[in-house]
Amino acid sequence: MAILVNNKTRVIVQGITGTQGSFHTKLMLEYGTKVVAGVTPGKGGQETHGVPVYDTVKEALSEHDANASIIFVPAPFAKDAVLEGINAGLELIVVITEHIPIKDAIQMIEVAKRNNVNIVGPNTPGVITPNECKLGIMPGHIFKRGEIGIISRSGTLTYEIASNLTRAGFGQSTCLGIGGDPVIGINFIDALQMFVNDDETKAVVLIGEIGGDAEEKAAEYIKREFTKPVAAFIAGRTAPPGKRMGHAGAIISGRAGTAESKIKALKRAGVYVVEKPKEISERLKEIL
Amino acid sequence: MAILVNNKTRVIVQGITGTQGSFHTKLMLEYGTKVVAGVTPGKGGQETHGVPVYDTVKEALSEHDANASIIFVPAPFAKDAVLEGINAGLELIVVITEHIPIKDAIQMIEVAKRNNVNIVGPNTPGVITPNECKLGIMPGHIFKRGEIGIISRSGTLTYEIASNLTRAGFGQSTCLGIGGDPVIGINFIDALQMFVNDDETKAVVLIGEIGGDAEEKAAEYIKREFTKPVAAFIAGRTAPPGKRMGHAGAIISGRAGTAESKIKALKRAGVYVVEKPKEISERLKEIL
Amino acid sequence: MKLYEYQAKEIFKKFGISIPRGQIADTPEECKKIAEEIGKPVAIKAQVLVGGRGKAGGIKFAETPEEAAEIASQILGSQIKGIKIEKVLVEEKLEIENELYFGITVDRSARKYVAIVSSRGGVDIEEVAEKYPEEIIKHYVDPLLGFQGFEARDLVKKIGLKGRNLIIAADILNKLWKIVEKYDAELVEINPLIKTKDDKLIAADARLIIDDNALFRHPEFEKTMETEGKEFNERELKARKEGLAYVELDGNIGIIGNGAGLVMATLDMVSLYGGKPANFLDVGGGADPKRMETALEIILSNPRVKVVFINILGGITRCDWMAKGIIEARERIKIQVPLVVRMVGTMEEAGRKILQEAGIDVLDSMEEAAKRAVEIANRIAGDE
Amino acid sequence: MKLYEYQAKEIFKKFGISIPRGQIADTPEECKKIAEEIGKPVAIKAQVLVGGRGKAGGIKFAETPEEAAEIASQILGSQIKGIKIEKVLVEEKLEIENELYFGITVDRSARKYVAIVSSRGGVDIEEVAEKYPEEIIKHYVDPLLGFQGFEARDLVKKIGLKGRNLIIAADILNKLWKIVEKYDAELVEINPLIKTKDDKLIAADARLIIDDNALFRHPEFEKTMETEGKEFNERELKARKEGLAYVELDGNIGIIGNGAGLVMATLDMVSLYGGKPANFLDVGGGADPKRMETALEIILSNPRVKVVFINILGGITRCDWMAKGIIEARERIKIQVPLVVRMVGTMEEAGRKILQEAGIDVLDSMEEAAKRAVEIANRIAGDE
Repeated sequence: MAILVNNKTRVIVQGITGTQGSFHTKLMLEYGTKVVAGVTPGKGGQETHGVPVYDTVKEALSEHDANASIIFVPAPFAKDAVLEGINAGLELIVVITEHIPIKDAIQMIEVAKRNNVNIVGPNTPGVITPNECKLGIMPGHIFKRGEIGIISRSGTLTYEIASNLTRAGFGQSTCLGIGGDPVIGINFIDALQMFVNDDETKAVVLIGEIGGDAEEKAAEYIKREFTKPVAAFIAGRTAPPGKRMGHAGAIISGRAGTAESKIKALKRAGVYVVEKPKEISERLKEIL
Repeated sequence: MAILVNNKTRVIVQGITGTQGSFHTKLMLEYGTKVVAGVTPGKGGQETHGVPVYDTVKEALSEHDANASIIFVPAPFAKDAVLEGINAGLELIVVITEHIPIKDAIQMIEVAKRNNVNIVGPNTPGVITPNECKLGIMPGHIFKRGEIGIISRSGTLTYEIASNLTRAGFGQSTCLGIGGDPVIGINFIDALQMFVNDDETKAVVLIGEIGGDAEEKAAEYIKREFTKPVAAFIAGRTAPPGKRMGHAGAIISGRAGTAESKIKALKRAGVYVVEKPKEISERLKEIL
Repeated sequence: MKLYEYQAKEIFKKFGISIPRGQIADTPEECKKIAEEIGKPVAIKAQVLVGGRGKAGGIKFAETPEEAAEIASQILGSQIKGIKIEKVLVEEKLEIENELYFGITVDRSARKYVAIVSSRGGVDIEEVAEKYPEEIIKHYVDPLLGFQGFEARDLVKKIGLKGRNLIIAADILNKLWKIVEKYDAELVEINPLIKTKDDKLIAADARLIIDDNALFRHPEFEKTMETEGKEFNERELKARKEGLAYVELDGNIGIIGNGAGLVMATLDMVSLYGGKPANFLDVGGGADPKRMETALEIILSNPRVKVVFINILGGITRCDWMAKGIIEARERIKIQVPLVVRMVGTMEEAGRKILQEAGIDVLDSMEEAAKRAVEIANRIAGDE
Repeated sequence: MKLYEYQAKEIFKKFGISIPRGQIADTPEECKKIAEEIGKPVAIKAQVLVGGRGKAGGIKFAETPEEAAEIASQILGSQIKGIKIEKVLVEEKLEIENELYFGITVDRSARKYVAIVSSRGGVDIEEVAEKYPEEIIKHYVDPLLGFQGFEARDLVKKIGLKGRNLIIAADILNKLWKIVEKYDAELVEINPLIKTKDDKLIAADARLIIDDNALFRHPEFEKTMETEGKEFNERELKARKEGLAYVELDGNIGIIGNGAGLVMATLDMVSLYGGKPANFLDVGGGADPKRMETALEIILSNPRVKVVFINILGGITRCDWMAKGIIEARERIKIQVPLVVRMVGTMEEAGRKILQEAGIDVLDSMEEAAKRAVEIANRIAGDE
């Protein structure tokens, strides 16, 4: 089953002719993702790795059947691209783009919500359901299909943990990067709710980091109603307050957003919080 | 029956402590309108003609049961007042204020629509259901209860025609000024649709003027499905193109918005269009 | 408030919309100098706010600076629809491949702004809408979200723009929206938007009308309002200053009333009985005596006015106040022309009494009064 | 980007929010002059971007101009949390009746801006939120409609404002929203908003943080970015210029990694094994050799760094490129300290080969590598 993407996901790449867009279109195609069309305004009529390019999403959809898009459009134009995808009737939009202004993020996520469109990101590596669909920029080979759902605010740290899991024999149902920005579409709770209904997923790995209170909110939710086992790693225990640690969202503001607070909340909710990334698989062995 | 207002209408006056607001609160009270509260920010705790004044609509509604408001707030603050009324849950808002920027009008009317709130105006004399409720600034004594519905873009010209009707023995079910601005809430068609369902109303008088195509659109609607007799007067047959005739909405732009076009369309829809205001009652005598 | 082409183009330029190279001139010499600087054939365009400038000979082309000066000397000081031309815009003549129409305005029925593009630019867009409705592409702007880039691209794609020009054209349309938003425009229009032979998109003309009701939040237009004043005569300027709605016409019956619809109907009645209104003047609701006095003063400063017809229907307006204003005006400015007064409604009796004591007859019916005013005007005109 | 108090207040003033009379000074003499002009007791406030200025002695009061100069000479040049004070703001001392809190920021969970007011201003608002949650009044701003006047009035009414001050306070809150909208602020805050004894509302302090990601649409802050630079050391400035996420810490193990989460985790592992990271540095996704070279250069210009731990997990980042960058940096800048490299993922083999040929060991596990780096650092520290 998995969540969000599967072998029925048919993808439009928005910003397909850019360096990143083109490069990852190739990798997604190689992984087996059904990339049916690309969009770059002004480049309609071209092809990128055999994928036809259109000027607008509407036009692409008039020629191809698609239900999702992935966005590689530069930050100043990303909101426009997301709104275009929503307006054209897509169901899922993965926003890879980093550095989108927070005001734009707030607006595009609000419009998505009003139109029942799922937004992943911004500033996310994307989402992958191994062997079915890779809608993102993660290295596909480190994932293996299985029973663990992963939800993460981070990119590379997710690969670290996912490859650990894979090596330890734990495959993944779906691995979802929710994005490193302060304001994102699908958050921990939304993703947990999806995994609840996914019978394939037996346990969930939650990878958090400093900043905000998404982990604390997730902990409340888990405590209240999430029934599957959850293991977690929180990055940034040694981060100083007031400094952005790479991600726009990774900042301790005053006394809020510390790793301690998150770890405490998660532990209180019965989540298995580990100190080292590699311990996740060890812990899962004990649980499952 | 009548439309929009009746003896169950309970009114908040927004901008009650201003010259106009205070003056017309008195006149509305004298007419018998149930004015239950007034609002002027910063003047909460005062009284105007015995009506208690509050700082906010929300506060007024926490103390009084009301379903409508009338707005005398100056143009720069009128949109804010309308949004406040919508937000507080009123069902009908009559916007007397003139000179509201068109951008503000567009936004407040859109928000009203999304919240199923009826807006009358802006730049309207308001609405009156004789003997029940006067929610406006029209002179109450010229109206008499009866079977004629009036819909008008004008103020004084409506009084002219209404007093003619009254003198000729034709009372009114409801008389509605839709407002002289280009962008208004309830328009001719909306009002006609209300009169269709009002058994008390046997015929409708439509008072139009140059500018826009609301009369042409109304004509299409009447031709298509309006079953009661309609008499009409269109002001501005001698108005030159390109000049605003008092009302912000009364302007012939290029070749659009002429009285000829409106008269032609209405006649084609079977409406009895008269040349002189006083002929309306003569015509109604023939019809009814 | 209408902006002149050159003023609108300054704003376009600030927003990054390409306009032709050029400058404003008010003498033939300046015009020549600008043409020399441009160094190629130029267009010389009369700056007026009335429409139909092209047909009225307000746009001409010159091959040389000398010819430009020659043409400027013809245009400057001449009149278009009664308005004296004081400035011309001198611009490089463009090599036209085709002409598009881009505009954003308010759609009353939809209660929204509407963006309009057409592949048939350079002509009257209303004519295009009638003859080739399928070539008018419209998009209603979401009042809360505004106009988005992708919506502009969807639109310009429909009129066949491709490649780089698709992006540039969409960008121009989005910029027009930004102008609407920033300046509370009720109309912004490029007609034509020219595609040049070397494939550039340039706004050859520019129209921009600011919502008068929103001027309070745009102090930046205070200076523009002064230049706009040049299109008005003294009476119109005074009325604007006093906040009276006044429109001058070419007849001889001065008209004052309260309420825009009533005054329009009054004009119509006068015309119906064969008279010619000299003006539209609405004193508005709840006017005081002073206001009526000012109204009369403005009307009577028009030498064409032979009779004044005052039509008051008292609602929030008090008849006695209006009567008082009439008497005061008569005393102060020594009214020489006959007055026809129709007055009913609030404080009617008091008003009548004031006027009758001053020897002024008051009528009940606006139709009767209109008829009377026309009769008097015709008699005086006959006498003259 | 954080603005200094005096910069934020300039913006507040432009938007019509009342601020205390005052001026910025960078010498005691200037400070004295300003105090003389103000002609009453003054507050002297160190301009720093770090929090807790008051507790650190950065705000003092002076009764006379002489005292003001005296205090300024103490504050100017002193340090707060390691930052040298170069400017003080000299302002009239206000007669406080009570202190309020007004702010607008982003609520991540709600995915909306949130306006917050409290009758308990002048103290840490987070502390108020913990101790007196009922005295924190919040309102989420509709992302499409924005923040309306009536919403501001509803809010300020809840903290007991009445009469004229209700309108003024609501207006201040609406202006904070306009600042958020206009400048893409992620935080705008008045703490405290002071109600003076003569019943005026004055913004005694001002905080304003602009969303870094939105700076591309705010060229007006270019100059401000320069002044902000003063809070950074050379290495931090260079990293910002190069677009590298770099945060300096006080340890001795230099750290480079790819991906914010991975680098944070790397820091955590180093700490876990008893080491002290000297910095956070994320080369980002898909970095080229040059980028790694620059990263090493920045890290190694920090004299505290005794060992460098490079943690690369190749996804879109290529291990061979990273290896190349390391080698090139080593050759160019003559690296004196030991390198611990962990490298797995894309092009791992090629990367390993490059490094091993250059005599650099490569590890598989980040935990192992962290442990090794700590051991080396401790050994060197022990030797010194």
